[in-house]
Amino acid sequence: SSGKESTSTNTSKKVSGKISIAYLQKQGDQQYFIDEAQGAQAKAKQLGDVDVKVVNLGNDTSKAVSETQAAIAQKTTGVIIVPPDPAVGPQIVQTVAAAKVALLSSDDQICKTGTDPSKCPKDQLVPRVGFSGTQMGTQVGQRAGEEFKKAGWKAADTAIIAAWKQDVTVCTDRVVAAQSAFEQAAGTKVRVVKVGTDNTPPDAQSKTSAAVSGNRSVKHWVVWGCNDENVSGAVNALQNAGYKAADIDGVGLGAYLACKDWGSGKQTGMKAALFINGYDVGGLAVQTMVDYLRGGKAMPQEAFAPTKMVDPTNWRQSGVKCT
Amino acid sequence: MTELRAVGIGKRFAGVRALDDVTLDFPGGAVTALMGENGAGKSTLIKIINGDYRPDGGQVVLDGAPLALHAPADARRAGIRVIPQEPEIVPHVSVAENVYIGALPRKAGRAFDRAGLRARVREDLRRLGFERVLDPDTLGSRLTPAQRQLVEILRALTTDAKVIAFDEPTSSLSENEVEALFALIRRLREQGLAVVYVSHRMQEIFRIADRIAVLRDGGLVGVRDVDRTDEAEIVRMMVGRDLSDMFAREHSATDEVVLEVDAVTTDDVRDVGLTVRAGEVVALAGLVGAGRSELAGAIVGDLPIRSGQVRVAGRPVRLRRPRDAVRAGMGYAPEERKAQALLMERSVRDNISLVVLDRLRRLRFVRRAEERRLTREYVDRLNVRTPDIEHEVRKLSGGNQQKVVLARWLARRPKVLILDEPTRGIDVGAKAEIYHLIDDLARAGVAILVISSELPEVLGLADRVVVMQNGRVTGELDRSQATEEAILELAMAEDLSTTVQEGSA
Amino acid sequence: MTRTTTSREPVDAEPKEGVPRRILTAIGPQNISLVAALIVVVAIFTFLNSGYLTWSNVQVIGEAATVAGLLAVVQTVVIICGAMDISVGSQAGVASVISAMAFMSTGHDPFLGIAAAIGVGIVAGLLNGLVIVYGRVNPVIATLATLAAYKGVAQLISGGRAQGFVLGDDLFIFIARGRIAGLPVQVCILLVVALAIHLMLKYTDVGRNIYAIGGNDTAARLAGININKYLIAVYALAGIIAALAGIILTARTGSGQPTSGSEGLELQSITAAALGGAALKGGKGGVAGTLLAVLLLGALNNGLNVVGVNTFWQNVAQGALLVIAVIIQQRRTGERAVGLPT
Amino acid sequence: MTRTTTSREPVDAEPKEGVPRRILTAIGPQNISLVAALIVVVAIFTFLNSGYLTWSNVQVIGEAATVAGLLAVVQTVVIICGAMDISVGSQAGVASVISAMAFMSTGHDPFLGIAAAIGVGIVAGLLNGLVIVYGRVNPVIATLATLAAYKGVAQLISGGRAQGFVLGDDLFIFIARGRIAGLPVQVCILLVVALAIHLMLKYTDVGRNIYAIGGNDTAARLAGININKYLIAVYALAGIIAALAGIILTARTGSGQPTSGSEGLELQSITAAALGGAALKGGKGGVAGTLLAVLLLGALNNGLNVVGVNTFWQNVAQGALLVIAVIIQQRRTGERAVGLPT
Ligand SMILES: Nc1ncnc2c1ncn2[C@@H]1O[C@H](COP(=O)(O)OP(=O)(O)OP(=O)(O)O)[C@@H](O)[C@H]1O
Ligand SMILES: Nc1ncnc2c1ncn2[C@@H]1O[C@H](COP(=O)(O)OP(=O)(O)OP(=O)(O)O)[C@@H](O)[C@H]1O
Ligand SMILES: [Mg+2]
Ligand SMILES: [Mg+2]
Repeated sequence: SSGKESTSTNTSKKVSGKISIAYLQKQGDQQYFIDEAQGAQAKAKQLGDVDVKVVNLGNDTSKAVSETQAAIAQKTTGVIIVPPDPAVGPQIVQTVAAAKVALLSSDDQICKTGTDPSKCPKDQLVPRVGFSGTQMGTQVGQRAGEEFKKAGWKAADTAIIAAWKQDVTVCTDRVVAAQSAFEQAAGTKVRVVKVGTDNTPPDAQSKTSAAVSGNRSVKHWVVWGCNDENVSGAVNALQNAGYKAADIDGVGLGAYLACKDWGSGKQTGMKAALFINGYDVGGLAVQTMVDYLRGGKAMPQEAFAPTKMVDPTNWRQSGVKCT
Repeated sequence: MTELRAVGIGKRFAGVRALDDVTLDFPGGAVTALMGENGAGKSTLIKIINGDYRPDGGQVVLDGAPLALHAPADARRAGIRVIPQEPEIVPHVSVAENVYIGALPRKAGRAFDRAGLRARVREDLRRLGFERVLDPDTLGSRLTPAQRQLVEILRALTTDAKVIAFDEPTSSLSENEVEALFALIRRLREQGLAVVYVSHRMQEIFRIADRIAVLRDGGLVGVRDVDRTDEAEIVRMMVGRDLSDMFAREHSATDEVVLEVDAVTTDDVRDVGLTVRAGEVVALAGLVGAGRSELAGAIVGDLPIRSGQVRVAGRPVRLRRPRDAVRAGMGYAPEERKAQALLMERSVRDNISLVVLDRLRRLRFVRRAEERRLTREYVDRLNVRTPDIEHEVRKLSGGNQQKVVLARWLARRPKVLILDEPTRGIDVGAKAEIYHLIDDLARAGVAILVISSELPEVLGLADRVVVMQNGRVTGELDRSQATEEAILELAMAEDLSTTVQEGSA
Repeated sequence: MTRTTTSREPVDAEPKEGVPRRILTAIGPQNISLVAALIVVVAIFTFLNSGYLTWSNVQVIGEAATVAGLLAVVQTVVIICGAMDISVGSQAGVASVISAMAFMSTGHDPFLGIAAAIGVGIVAGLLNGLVIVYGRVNPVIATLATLAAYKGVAQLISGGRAQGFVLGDDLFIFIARGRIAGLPVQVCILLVVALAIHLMLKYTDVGRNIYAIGGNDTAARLAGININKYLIAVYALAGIIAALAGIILTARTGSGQPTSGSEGLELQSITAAALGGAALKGGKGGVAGTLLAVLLLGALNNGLNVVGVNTFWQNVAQGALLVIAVIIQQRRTGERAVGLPT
Repeated sequence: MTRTTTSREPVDAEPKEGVPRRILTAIGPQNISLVAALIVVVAIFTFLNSGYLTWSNVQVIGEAATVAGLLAVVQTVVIICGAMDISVGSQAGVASVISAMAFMSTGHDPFLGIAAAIGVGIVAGLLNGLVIVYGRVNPVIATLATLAAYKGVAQLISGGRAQGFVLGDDLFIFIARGRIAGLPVQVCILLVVALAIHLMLKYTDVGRNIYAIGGNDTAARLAGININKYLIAVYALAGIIAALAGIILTARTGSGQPTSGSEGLELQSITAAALGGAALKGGKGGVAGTLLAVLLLGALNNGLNVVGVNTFWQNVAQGALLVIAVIIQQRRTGERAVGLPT
């Protein structure tokens, strides 16, 4: 065959009996996604007669395709995917459509007809549950800007460290959004030092250390990044380089590492972190999928789990779990 | 007729001048023997002819035209074939492919003609009378040293050559194979090829060569026609002095039995028993594949013994690994120095002190000064030709490498010394030195077992000769009874009915 | 580099030749145990989940293994030479990006996209070979360096983002989802490449010379084989096949991927080649064994997901099963346990 | 120097032993070019940014290189044996998690945490050694397998999450940020370990035997060295040092990291060892060269970030500089360009 069989879009026929869902996650060994997987499985248990299989895709788009195919071969009724890269979206959509399996994206958005969700017509977007990368970045940038203002630093002797894995597009989105939000909130432009990392704390730490060496004249630092790993590593580096906690304005993303600093009760440059609850997202995704399959309830175009900016004063009340 | 000329060849390596302005012709239809002490530059000259080394000065001229030799491929194209001193075997392919390496027969396109190749190699083997010692389908990694050398020799036949150079082709061959090889060389000579032949075995040279060229210290001493010279003159040219009393050994055996091998059976050796007394030299003779090396490997714990026992000084030794044998007081110089004994990229010092480190150490730290002293002592005693003891072993000539192996075990001063082909590739002068050393050791009460394929050596050295064939001991000869004929008879006991020497006709 | 071939391996008796023995030798004892391991793996997963041994799942296994399989096959050739190519994954990444970008910029011409990718693959491979042979850089170091460099190149030309969109094109769709006689096109490509390389290795003098070079390069050199030419050509071949893998990657994911999808492929390809019997010192190995190893690893991977084993256990299970498979394989040869195994 | 009794003088340039010459030989020609490369790198980056050659940045370089440096040093020993340990990174991950968890569960006793980590390191290393020697599994395959398996173990015991928080403890803070005579504690640990291993390799019979095993294992065996014991011990040593690296990782990041921070260390350690002059076929290499290579790579890495080069260019630059460094090094030896370089 030529592979071009017509791919009619989802027909919603109700499923009775057992529902099996494949939850395909990028970076499945990261803490956030581990939480998400647990949330999904807990929800499945709660709903009953639902089976969730979690698969780690790493950063591999090709694996995303084969695991989707494998899920279909296993007669899975629904696929929830956190794509390693939104560009693989159309391929996933077409693969799933050919088999008439329901599809929901989680965390990152995908488009049915193009590789870039941000340029996608609204009706071509696959239903999604999660957080908006841009929105998260905006919140982080805003809080950082507020802290900057509150500290009363001057733009001239301040610089921003933006640490992220530069070939992960969803990371880039967050960091870019943070910058414009910061400029809005702070009312001024501050120089950005971009630090390319592999999204792990040790790498963020050593790369930031080096970047700091190249910018010794800076007195105050604002820090953000793609996730808590980056921010925590960078803040650690600054503290090791002799900067006082008061001269660091770090805003994390995830809060699962920031909370460790806060838990120790010491002064830290980690001023706040956006708490995103993977557990809730996982549960919500499964719920949405099951509602659709069981009751034919259309999946909402976008469903956002709540995010909350937390800091040393309120993180415990907000439900941040710290290992 | 072909003529190969080396004109004004010079070659130096860091610290050593290997060849100095050597001009020499190798006429077609004649066998030119190249002789000289270890490190005289014979292999270097041959490697230059082969395009393997580039000379610092001079030229190689074939039939009047100078050759541009940048790689062995160029020499090959010009019709020069070299059988190197160390056989180079490809381990995971068959003997047949090893023989025709680089010139595999092809069918249409680039398809490789496996059946044709096998037929050709079988035919070659039959023609040379090697079919009983070499199977074309065996893998290279499973060959014994002798078989490896035969493969190298067979390679000489694969191309239409004008010049063939053999660098010590017989160093691990025994009489049968040597005969066949000589038949081959005579045939090549009749075809008008120029044959270059390097060997340290004096009798061989006088049997096969037409002319003898002698190198010393990288320079050409002279060229003699075989008919108009004798061994004494050649030796004088080689070493610059007369050598006498080569094989003069006095009986020094005592009654104290040191090594007892009792009904040992391994995978290739059946029910072998022998004893060696303190101060005695026992030679183990036999043809290629007789199982002598196998037996030695078993005695030193490197190959599993299926039944039987080995005792040293009356005490049974539990042989699980060579370490047990070393601990029990045995020393073993294996036959293949490069593969089995030497750390090619380490210094002479490292190589010699390897087995005495446990005596040289204090709190596990090696006493360096003592180590250097000991190494120097043995380098001097064995006359190892090296610029200094930190020189890498791979840069030494073949014979000097062999001396390093011997030095290692002499330094350990074992009760039992097992030497497998100890003079392989060693020049006459050094050979005499080694015989003296063996004699000295025996006198000092060491029990020595020598495995050798060179009959004069066996006869000269041994108090007793044990002959093996096909994994069994076929006889034992006392010094007084031992003659070449007697040994060969025992070595071929089972073969006598069948004729072996078709190739020598 | 002169290799000393150890003369007397402490090996036990030469196997006796009989008819069943002959068949065994034809498949090769190494491969037999891979087949056995494969059977065991399939049996276990089929028992645990009936959806495992279905034709559709077998196709999925095949398709998932194609990219790694192509690289493993060509890695086998490189390893037989006694070298290694760690940059194959990055080369595939560059080719993937180039194929998509060339496709887009030539007004959606798939052939030009593919040709451009292959051209780039040849250049990358040649560069590896030249650096190694004439720069005298150890193959591992050299290709580790180009692993980083080519990855950087892929990221630079793509800005780190997936490029283009090829799933509007019939040829790419055909590669991604087509079937030939019921077999996925990707798998067909893998089989064709594997067969071609197998034939080259076993039945042409080129292949035999490659074994000779890897087995003993001094012997090969003295025999007049132009080692340098062979090595550079083999690296160029690796570049071509890596480019092919990159093109398949583009078709599978729908766009040119600079890094995603091609990271970690170097270790996978080396693992498969080594598990399939290629000796890392060179001179030994074959396409059949490598393909079996690819299949075994693919079946294992897929099975663990089908059965729903958690990622962390998957790592443990994969490692443990790999070791057990090799131990069983080695035990059968009855080699004595002294020193490093080959 | 020994003079043979025969007439011939060793002609020509036996290098005259002068003081500069002595120093040169002591560093070794291989290392000389690393030093030269280092000087060039430092000069370039100092020119580009004055913050580069400051004491504080030098300390940063040292600290950033410590974990990889420890693994590279012990990898050198493994490589000298002719083997390889690809699982070092995973072992460090397991040790990191264990150190933090043991620390937490023993009521914040740092010594128990460290002891537990080292204990686990020994076990992991021994397991590697046993699988290789008695399971007859090729070292690369075996440690590739345990790379996956140990990673899985680290993830399983930690649930994939960073564990504990150790930066409330004085000892861990000391490791993370302390100074001894102005030198970061981490760097001191690296130097002590490197010195100990250097002494072992060069001045004890153990070290000499290790070189012998890697140089020619048949010769070593026949010389009465218990190869198996040595190999297993070397893998155990690798486990211990990897555990030490894991503990430092814990101190640096403040919590036990199952995978993050330890991935990719295997390639880094092999690269450094090979660049430092260790031959992958065994028998050659040394701690000094490896440390220089670690420093060179660290200085390069740091410099690219100090100057603010974007990640993509960093990959290209790293690859290119690595190749250039080795080419220069090799050109100096004047080896003829035939076949594979060692
Ligand atoms: N690659 C090398 N590097 C340094 N020195 C070398 C090298 N090859 C040979 N030599 C030196 O050149 C000299 C001549 O060596 P060559 O191998 O030609 O001797 P030979 O006459 O063949 O001796 P033998 O009878 O022992 O084989 C020796 O002193 C040797 O140490
Ligand atoms: N690695 C091996 N694999 C298979 N067979 C072997 C191996 N090594 C030796 N053999 C066989 O063992 C037998 C005895 O060989 P061994 O080397 O002991 O003979 P030898 O008398 O020392 O003769 P040589 O002069 O060839 O060394 C031969 O038949 C040989 O084919
Ligand atoms: Mg010689
Ligand atoms: Mg023998």
